[in-house]
Amino acid sequence: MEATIEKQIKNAGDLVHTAEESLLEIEDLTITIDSVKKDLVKQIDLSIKAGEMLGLVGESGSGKSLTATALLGLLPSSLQITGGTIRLGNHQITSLSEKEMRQVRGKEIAYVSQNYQSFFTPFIKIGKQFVEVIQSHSPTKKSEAKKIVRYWLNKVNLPADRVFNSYPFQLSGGQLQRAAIACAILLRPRLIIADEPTTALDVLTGEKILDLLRGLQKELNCAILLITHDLKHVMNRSDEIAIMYGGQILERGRTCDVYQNPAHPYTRLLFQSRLQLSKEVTKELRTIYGEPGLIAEKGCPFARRCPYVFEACNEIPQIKTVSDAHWVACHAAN
Amino acid sequence: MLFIIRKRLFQLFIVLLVLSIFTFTLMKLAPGDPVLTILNADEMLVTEEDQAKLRSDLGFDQPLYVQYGKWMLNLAQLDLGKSYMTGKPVWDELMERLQITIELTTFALFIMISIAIPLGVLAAINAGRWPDQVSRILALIGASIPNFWLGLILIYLFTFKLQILPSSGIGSYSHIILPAFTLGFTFAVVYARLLRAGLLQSMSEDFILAGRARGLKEWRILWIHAFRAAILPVITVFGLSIGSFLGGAVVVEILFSWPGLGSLAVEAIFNRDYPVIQGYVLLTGIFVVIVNLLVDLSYYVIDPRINRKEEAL
Amino acid sequence: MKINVQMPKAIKLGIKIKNENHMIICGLSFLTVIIFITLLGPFIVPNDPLSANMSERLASPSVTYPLGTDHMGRCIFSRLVIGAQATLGITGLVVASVVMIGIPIGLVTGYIGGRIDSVIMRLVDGLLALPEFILAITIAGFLGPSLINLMISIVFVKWIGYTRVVRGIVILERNKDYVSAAKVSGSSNWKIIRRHLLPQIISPVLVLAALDIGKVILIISSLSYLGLGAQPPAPEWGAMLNDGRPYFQTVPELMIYPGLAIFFVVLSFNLIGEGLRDKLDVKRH
Amino acid sequence: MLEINSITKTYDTNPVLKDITLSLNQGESLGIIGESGSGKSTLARLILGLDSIDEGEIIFQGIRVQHKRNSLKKVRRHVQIVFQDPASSLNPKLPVWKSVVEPLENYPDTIPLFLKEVRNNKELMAGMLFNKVGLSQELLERYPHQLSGGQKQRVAIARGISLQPALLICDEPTSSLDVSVQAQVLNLLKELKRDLNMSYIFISHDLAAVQFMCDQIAVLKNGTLLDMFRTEELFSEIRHDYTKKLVGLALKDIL
Repeated sequence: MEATIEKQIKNAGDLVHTAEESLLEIEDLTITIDSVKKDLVKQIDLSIKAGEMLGLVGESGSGKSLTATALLGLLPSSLQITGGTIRLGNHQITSLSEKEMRQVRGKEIAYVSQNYQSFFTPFIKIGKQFVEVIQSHSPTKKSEAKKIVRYWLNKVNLPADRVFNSYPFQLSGGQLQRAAIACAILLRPRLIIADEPTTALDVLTGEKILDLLRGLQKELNCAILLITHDLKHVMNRSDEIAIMYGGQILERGRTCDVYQNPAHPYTRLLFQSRLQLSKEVTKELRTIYGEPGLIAEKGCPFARRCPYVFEACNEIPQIKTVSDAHWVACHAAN
Repeated sequence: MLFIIRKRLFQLFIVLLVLSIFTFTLMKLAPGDPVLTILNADEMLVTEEDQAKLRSDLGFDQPLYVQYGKWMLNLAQLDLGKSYMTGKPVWDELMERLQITIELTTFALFIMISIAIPLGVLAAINAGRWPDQVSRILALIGASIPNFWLGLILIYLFTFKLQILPSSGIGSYSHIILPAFTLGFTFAVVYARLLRAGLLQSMSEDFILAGRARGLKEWRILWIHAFRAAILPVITVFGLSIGSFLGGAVVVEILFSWPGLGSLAVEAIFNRDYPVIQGYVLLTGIFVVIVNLLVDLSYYVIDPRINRKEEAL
Repeated sequence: MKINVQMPKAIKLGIKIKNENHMIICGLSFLTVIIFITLLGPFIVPNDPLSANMSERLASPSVTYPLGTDHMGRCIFSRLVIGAQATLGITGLVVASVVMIGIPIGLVTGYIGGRIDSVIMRLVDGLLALPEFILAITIAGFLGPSLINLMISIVFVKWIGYTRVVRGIVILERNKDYVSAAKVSGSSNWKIIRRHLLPQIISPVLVLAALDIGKVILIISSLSYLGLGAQPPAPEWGAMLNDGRPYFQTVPELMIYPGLAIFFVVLSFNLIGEGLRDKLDVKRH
Repeated sequence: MLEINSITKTYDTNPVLKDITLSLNQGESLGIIGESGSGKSTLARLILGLDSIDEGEIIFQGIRVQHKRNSLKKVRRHVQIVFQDPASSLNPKLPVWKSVVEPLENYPDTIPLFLKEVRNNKELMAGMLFNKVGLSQELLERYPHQLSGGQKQRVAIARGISLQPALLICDEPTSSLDVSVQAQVLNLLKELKRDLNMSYIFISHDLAAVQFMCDQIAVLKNGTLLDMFRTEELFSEIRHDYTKKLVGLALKDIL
C-alpha cells in the first residue's frame, strides 16, 4: 500500500517537474528534398511534456508524417534535416549516430502506424517479433522475454497465449492494432508516435483503440504524439494540438484554447467545414477553397486558399502569442 | 497444401498427355522409315521380309490409336522401348545419363546461388550506387551472351591460354568447374537482379519501417524480415525458367563433352533414335513439373499466409 | 547497410529517368546501326558469303577480306552481314506471330473467365512445362533440322507466356472500379476490352516482346550451334560458330566475331527492353 | 421506384447480405450506414447488376435487375454510380473527358435536358458536364494522375450525372478525400440532387454525412438490416441499440 502511494507521489513529482521542461523539444526543424532543394517541412517548433498527448493535425501533404519519421531518425536518404534540432530527454536526436539512434528507437520512442495490416512482418509469429524487440535492446532470456510479452498482451486486453502464437494475418484489425500498441509499450518508452492509428479501422473499433492508448498513457506516464487528419480524433483526448499545413505549423496550443478561440483562418475553417451530427440539419456546409495540394511557395503556405489573404501573406508570418501557451502564425490574427 | 499437390499432379497428367501425343505424332510425321534406320544401324543387308518382320515386331502395321495405346501402356510401366542405336532399354539409358546431368546441374545451381544472393543483396543495399550498376551491367551481359559462346571463351582462357582447367570430359572437380560456371553464371546474374528488385520492394513495405521503428538491428531487418518476402518472386521465376536451365544444360553438355542427358538427346537426334528422344522429352517434362511442385511447396515454408489465401479460393 | 525507401514519387523519377533513357537510347542506336547494315547487306558485302576459296582459307584480315576468311576460305565479314538477315528476320516473324496469338487469347480468357478460362489455363499450365529449347530440339530431332521447324517450335511454346501475362493483367484490371464504371456506363464487353483493357497491356507486352527478341535470337543461335537450326552452308551466326569450333585454338577470330555479333544484337534488345520496363514501370511477371 | 426484396448474397461460403428488403420512392434519398464488411457496397453492386443475386430480387421502375443484357442496359440508363476511390474508378490511360462522356456514347438516344444543345458534340458535352461539377475546362484533356483527389471525384460525379439518371448511387464518395475537400463534394452532390431532381442511395460510415444528404437511413451490420427510419427520427428513443451507439459516438464529437 505504501509503495503504491509512494509511486503516486513520485509520479506527481514527475508531472510537476515536466510541466516546466518538456520531454520532446523540436526547434526550427527543416526537412529538405536533397535533389531539388525543396523544403517539405519548414522551421517547425513543437514540444510535448511527459504524460501529455499532442495532436498533430494536417491534411495530406502537410508534412505531419514526415515529421514523425524524422523523430524516429528514419528519413529516406533523399530527404535531409537541413536545420533545427530534435531533443528527447537528454538525447539530441539530430546528432546521434545511427547505432545510438537504433537504441533509442523502440526503447525510448515507439511507433504505431496507420497500416495495422503491415505493422508486423507477415510471415513471423507475433510473439516471436515481440521477443525479438526485447532481445534487440537488452540481452534477455527467451523465457523471461516471453513473460514480459504476455504481461503486455494481457494489458491491452488480448488473449495472450493465442496472439503470441498467431501470425499477423490471423488477427482482426482491432486485435492487430492492440498488438501493435502492446509492442510499442513493451519497453516502457517515453514517447509514443501514433501515426493515424485509427484511420484504417471502423469507427467503433478506432474509438476503443484511442481510449486504450489514452489509458495506457496515463498509467505509464509517457508522452504521445498523435498524428491525424481528423480533428475529431484529437479534440477530446489530446492536451495540446498543433495544426500543420504545407510543412509549417500554423497554430498550436492547449486543445481547449485552440477550440474556443481558433486564431488561424485555416483552423477556424476546419472547424466550420466539419460535418457534425445535429438536431438541425445544415442546408449547406462551409467550405475551404481549393485542395490541400495548393500550397503557396512563398510566405504563408495557406495563402492561396485563405479567404482573408492580403499582401503581407507573401512573407512568412511571425509567430504570435494568442494567449498563454497558444501560438499562431498568421498576419491577419491579432 | 493438398490443393497444390493436386493441382501439380493434374498438371503432370496434362504434361504427360500433351507430350506423349506430341512426340507420338511427331514420330509418325517424321520423314524416313525408322525400320530402315534400325536395320541400317545393324549394318545388315536389308530385305523386304526383314523389313516387314521388324515392322510387325514393332507394331507399326497396326492403326495409329492402337499403337498409341500400347505405347502408353508400356509407358505406364516405365517401358519406353529400346534404343534403335544401342538396343538397350531407353529407361535404363536415361537413368544412367540423368545422374551425370544432375551432378552438373546441382553444381551449377550451387554456383548460381552463391553468386546471385551476395550480388543481389549487395546491389539492393547499394541501390543506385556503383555495386548496383555493376550488377546491372553483369545482368545485361548475362542475359545477352550466348552461353555456348561464354563457354568457348572460358575454354580458350582457362584451357588453352592458362592451361589450368580441362575443357572436356568428366571425372574430377576440375572438370566440373567450367561447365557448371558457364551454365550457372548467365542465370545467376539475372537472378541477382530479381533478388535486388524483390528486396527493394520488400524493404519499402510498411512492416520494415515498423521494424526499424522498434529498433531492430539492420542485419535482422534485411535477412530475417525483408529477405523472405524478397526470395518468393525469385523462386517463382526459377520454377518458370527451369526449362531454360535444362535447355542450357544441353548446350553446355555438348560444348564440354559432358555425357549427360543433353548429349544423349543430341546424339539421338542425329541418329534419328526416336524412342530415346521421346524418353528424353517425357523425362524433362516430368522433371519440370516436379521442380515446380517443390517451388510451390517452398511457398508454404516461406509464407504462412498462402495457406489462408488458398482456403479462400 | 540501410536501404532507403519511401522517396516521394517525383524525386524517384528524377533520378531514374536519366538512367532508363540512356539504356533505351543506347539500345536503339546499336539497333539502328545493325538494322541499317542488315538492310544494306547485299550492297555492301565485299564478297559472296557462300563462295568458298580453299586457297585463301583461314586468311588474316585484308582489304579484300575485312575480317579474314574461314576454314573454307569464305569472307567472314560478308557472312556476318548476310547472316544478320536470317537471324533478325526469323526472330521478328516469331515474336510477331507470338504476340498475335498470345494477346487475343489472354484478353478473352482473362475477361470472360469461368470455364473456358480454366480449361485453357490448365492446358497452358501443362504446355508451360515444356521448355521451348527442348521442344525445339525435339521438333528438330523428329522433323529434321531446319529454320522453319525451329520457328514453329518456338512459336508453339512462346505464345503461352504472352497469354499468361495478358490474362494476369486483365484479371487484375477487370475487378477495378473503372471497369465496373464502364459497365455501368452501358459499354459492351467488346468496347470494354478494346477501350479499357487493351491499353493496359500494351506496355507490358512491349517490354516482354523486346526482351523476348533477345531470348529468341539466343535460342536460334544455340540450336544452330548444335547443328539443329540453320544448315550449312547458310551463313547463320550460330552455325558459323559451330563451323569454327575445330579451329578456334589456333584462329579464335572465327568464334569471336559471330559471338560478338550475337551478343551485341541481343544486348541492344535487352537494353531497350530493360529501359522500357523501368520507364513504363512494368512489374516483372 | 426501387424495390429490393429479400436479397441474399454469399461470397464463397460467407454470407455478405442476409435477407435485405428495402424500397425507395421517386425523388427520395436513402442513406445506408455501416462499417466495413457490413455489405453496404455489395448492395450497391447488386442494384447495378455488377454482381449476381443469390436469392431475392431487385426491381427498378418495373424492370427486374438480372444478368441479362437488355435488362441491365435499361436499368443502367437510369441508375449510375460514384465510387469511393476516384483514383481507381477512372481509367488511368484515358483523358478524363472521355471517361465522362462514355455513358452518353452508349446511350445515343438519351438527351439530358442540360445537354440538349450540345448533344451531338462529345467535347462540348464534356465541357458542360465539367461546368456542372465545378471543374475548369482546362482539365478536360488531363489524365487522372494529373488531377487532385477532389478533382478526380468531381470527374467521376460528372460521369455519374451525365445521363441525368433517376438514381445515383454514391458509395462512400468522400471517404478517400481530405477533410477540407469533403465538404465541397458533399455540397456539390446536394446541389446536383436538387438541380437534376435525382434520388440518391448514399452509402457511408459517417452518420453526419448521411444525415446531411438523405431523407431515409438504413443501418446495416454484418449483412443484416438492423434499422430503417426517416432521417428526422434519428434521435428517437425507439432506435436500435446499435444505431444509438453510433449516434452517441457521433454526438461525442460535437465539442
